[in-house]
Amino acid sequence: MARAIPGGGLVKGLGVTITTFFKTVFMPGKYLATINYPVEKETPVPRARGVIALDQDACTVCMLCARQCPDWCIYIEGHKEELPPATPGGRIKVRSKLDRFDIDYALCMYCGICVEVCPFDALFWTPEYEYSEPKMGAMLHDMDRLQGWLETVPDPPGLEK
Amino acid sequence: MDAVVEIFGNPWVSLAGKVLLVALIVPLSAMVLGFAEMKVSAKMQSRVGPYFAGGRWGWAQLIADGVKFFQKEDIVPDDADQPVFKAAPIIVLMGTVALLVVIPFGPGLIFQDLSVGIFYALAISSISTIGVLMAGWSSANKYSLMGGLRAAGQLIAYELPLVLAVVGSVIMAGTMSMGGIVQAQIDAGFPFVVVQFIGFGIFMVAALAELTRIPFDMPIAESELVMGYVTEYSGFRFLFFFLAEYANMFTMSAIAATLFLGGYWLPFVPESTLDYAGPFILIGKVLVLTFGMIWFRWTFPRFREDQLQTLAWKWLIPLALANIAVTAVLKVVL
Amino acid sequence: MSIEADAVRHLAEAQVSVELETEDMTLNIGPQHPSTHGVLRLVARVDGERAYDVKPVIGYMHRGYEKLSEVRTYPQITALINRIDWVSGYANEIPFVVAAEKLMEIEVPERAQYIRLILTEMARISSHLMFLAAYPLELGAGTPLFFALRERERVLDLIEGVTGGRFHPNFNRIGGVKPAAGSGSTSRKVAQDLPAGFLDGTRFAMDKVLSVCDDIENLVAGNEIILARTKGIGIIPKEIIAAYGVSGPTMRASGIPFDLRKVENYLPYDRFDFDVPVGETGDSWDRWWVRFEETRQAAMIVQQAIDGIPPSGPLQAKVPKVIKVPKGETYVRAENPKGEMGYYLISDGGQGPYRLKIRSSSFSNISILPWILEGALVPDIIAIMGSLDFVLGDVDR
Amino acid sequence: MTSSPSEATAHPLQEYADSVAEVVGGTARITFDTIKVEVEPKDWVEAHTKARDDLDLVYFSFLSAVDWANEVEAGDPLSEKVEERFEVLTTVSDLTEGRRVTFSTSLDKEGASIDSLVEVYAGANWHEREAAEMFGIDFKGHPNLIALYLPDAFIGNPLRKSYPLLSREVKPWPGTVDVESMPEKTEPSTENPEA
Repeated sequence: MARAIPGGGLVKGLGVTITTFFKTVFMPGKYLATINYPVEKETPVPRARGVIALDQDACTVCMLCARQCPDWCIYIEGHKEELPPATPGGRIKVRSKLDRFDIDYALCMYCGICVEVCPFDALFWTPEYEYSEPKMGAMLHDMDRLQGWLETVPDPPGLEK
Repeated sequence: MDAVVEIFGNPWVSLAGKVLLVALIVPLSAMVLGFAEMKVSAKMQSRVGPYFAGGRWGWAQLIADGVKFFQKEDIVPDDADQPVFKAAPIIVLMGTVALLVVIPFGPGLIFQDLSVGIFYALAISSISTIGVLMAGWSSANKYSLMGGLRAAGQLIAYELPLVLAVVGSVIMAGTMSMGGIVQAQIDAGFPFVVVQFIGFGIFMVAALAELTRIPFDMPIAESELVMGYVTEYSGFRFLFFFLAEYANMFTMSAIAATLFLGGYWLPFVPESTLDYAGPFILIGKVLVLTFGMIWFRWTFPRFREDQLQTLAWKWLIPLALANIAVTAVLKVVL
Repeated sequence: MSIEADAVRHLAEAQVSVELETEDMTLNIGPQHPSTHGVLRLVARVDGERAYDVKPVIGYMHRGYEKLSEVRTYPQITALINRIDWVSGYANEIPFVVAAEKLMEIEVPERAQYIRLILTEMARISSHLMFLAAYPLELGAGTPLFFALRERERVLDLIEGVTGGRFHPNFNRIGGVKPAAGSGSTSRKVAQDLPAGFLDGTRFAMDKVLSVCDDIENLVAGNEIILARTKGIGIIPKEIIAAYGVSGPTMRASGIPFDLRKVENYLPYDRFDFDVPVGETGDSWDRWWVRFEETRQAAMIVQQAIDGIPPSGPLQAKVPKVIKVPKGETYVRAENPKGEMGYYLISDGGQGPYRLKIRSSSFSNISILPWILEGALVPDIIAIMGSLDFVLGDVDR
Repeated sequence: MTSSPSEATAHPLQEYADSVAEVVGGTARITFDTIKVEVEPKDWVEAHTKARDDLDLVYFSFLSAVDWANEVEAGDPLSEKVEERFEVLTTVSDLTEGRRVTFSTSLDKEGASIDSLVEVYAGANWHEREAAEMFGIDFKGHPNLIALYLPDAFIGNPLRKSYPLLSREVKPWPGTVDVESMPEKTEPSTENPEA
């Protein structure tokens, strides 16, 4: 960093900005770093932890997720019900039915522990992110809303060889 | 055409027209330059810049901003010195408006060609200093006070190089009338910057300091003083400061263009067309100069207050004095 | 030591002889101020533009992580602690999991170690780029901010692609890295190995980081105004550095060639070839330059690690499903982007620690503020504070 | 407290640990690659001065404390009874080879107080303020022992084990199994023991 000419550093700096200016003006495709957000959207990576989707049919109300949640933001209620036997005269099956499955996203810290501990593959991450609300209370997603996220669950990415 | 001339020949109509024009140029130039600043800085930083308001390119961004400012609550702090606080933005804007009066947009296209035009311009431009100091003092905010004091120190320090830088051109033209200086350049056949490049450089540096733009934006210095003397302003009073800043950019560039770059005249453009082409030529030059200012702003960091004073007193003023001496000697000799 | 400090302070005070009758003013900088990096508050007595008796007031972001970790299990704590220094979230997790692994006496598989190292260095790059972005902004230059953030975005995207989180990866597990998303046994169980295209994407991003370093060098390093603002401003002598426990790039800027990556073996840094940049005088400029140079070195480490990563292998050592850490205590520290980050972990054999002392770098780094800001000009306060590169989450914990 | 099994075959740090203990006058042991030197409270400042001057451990890493308590309000209790005390910990290190030593001393809970290290390591200032407000330990000779994090009106010492974590008290644990059993059968709901 020898100071050859006084002001040389300033001129160098001006060179950097003007080069970027022309690059961005004439080759926006290559050099533009931002996008027109509500018009264009970036696609998040498949693993992105955006929002949690719930598969109600897979859930067995085992409460593992609610217990492991560090923030205590999952609320689950359920009841037991009898299923008619699959074959006539067969055994009556008893299974747990979900009554309530709420995730309070105002509390959630997106750690992913619930998804990880679920032994029945009822919870999934999806990269959806546009669910901000003007009111804090509306951040509590009920089981139907969580079920709705299920169709946005992407296929897992391929792995590096 | 004759009818138009006749209507504008009426002194009252012409006065009303002039007032209207000045009142239009201030917000218009502020809007154009403010928008240019947003877009140019965005491109220098590989960003899109404003794009939403008005659909294409976000051209209505500044209009939307203006509307927003008017909708905002006009907050005056309880402890503020109320009349001074309220008057400050108006005084700052007033200086800007008054400056426009002496800028020649074409041969004869000048609101008032004073015989001491450039003297008047430099004197009026100091008025905004008072407004800034008033704003800083009356806000009852320590950051505003520091910003106001910095502004006062800086604007006074840079008044001198600004005046001295101009003297070279005035000596060459032999007149202080703005129109006369342009005419002198037309007669000489070259813009004065060819000889007065030192004066031009000093003028631009001092103008940046007068405008409190980076690298001399210590009075505002948002990372140090939050927003300096405008910290406590909101709504349309803030808008006045905003308008003044960008309109000042326009007038300062216009003065520089007039004094050093030949004003409304361009070599090889026939003089007969200057009546119509003049304003466009001047505005073109202004745009080039303001682009430079924007370019500087988005490349450089800011000085420290004491470094700025050093620059003014140890470098710019001696340099300007030397420039005057050389110009004067050459004028006599040649 | 503190007598010397006092002497220097009085010397600085003596240089300004107050001849005019002036009145001191108490200036309250923060907690909401554009360049206090969050919610730091400084109460200073200013005489004109010169500040004396600067008292930092912290605690506006105190979240009590040490208490919270006493009621949490080990997997829950990793999710918590990457919020300490959120600019380099991933790097915070490393010393903690290494401490737990030490108590459990687990050997981490090679590939997991490499992934940890790559992501840690990426976190370092993202943190340093944040500094390279923010520091010129505090001095008034807006453009380097966007240049640095542009490339940081690429790095964050890569981190997100692997871990799912840009800032809070929560990707480390005791015994390795996160092996799978979902512990379900059905077909939708997803391995969390590196996603396809990661290695190429990383190579590209590192080239970009190195090239933006050149841009920043042209834009900032030669700039006379920046040099005038930072050279000789905020000099920290070596003795002060050691006594206050200032660590990381701030320490190295003062001429102490001490890098925990070279002396502690928490990750296999000994396999890579990298330099530890060291400053000369310990002024703000040296702190800028050390971080700038470290960014380049980190990019080179990532490039070497990408080439040397074992092609396949397990991501996690064998650990029980419910993690219980045996009784014992240990201190593990690591070279985080901001300095020494350490955890003193005391376990009682349960699912969570009995006590977890979090030694964060910014806390010690800014405890030097009252000393260093004595007699500084208000613009220099900003220049010095910015050069210390702290994050309030890391200070308050 | 278990120690690393590698200790049986002379830990590589053992020699250094013994030399440290000899200089500062305490007992050294190695717990999982961490040298821990226990000193008497009265030797606290002297031990650190010696460590700084004679052993070149100039770099002050941290100071903190541990509340060894048999009854806890937050978190899991200890598996076996311990002597009720505060343990004050510091870690210091050199700046060449990365050797680090953790000093430890035990204080009675009643009126816990110890000499301040500020004169030895200036950086201990904030760490002692933190320990003072979090544990209620008095650091004698500290120049400015006021609250660092907590608001002025705060009552209590949050990191003591007797201090409850309110966020876990005001809200019921949502992990309680809340599955209604079949009406005709009486099936006790399985309460989680942790709750």
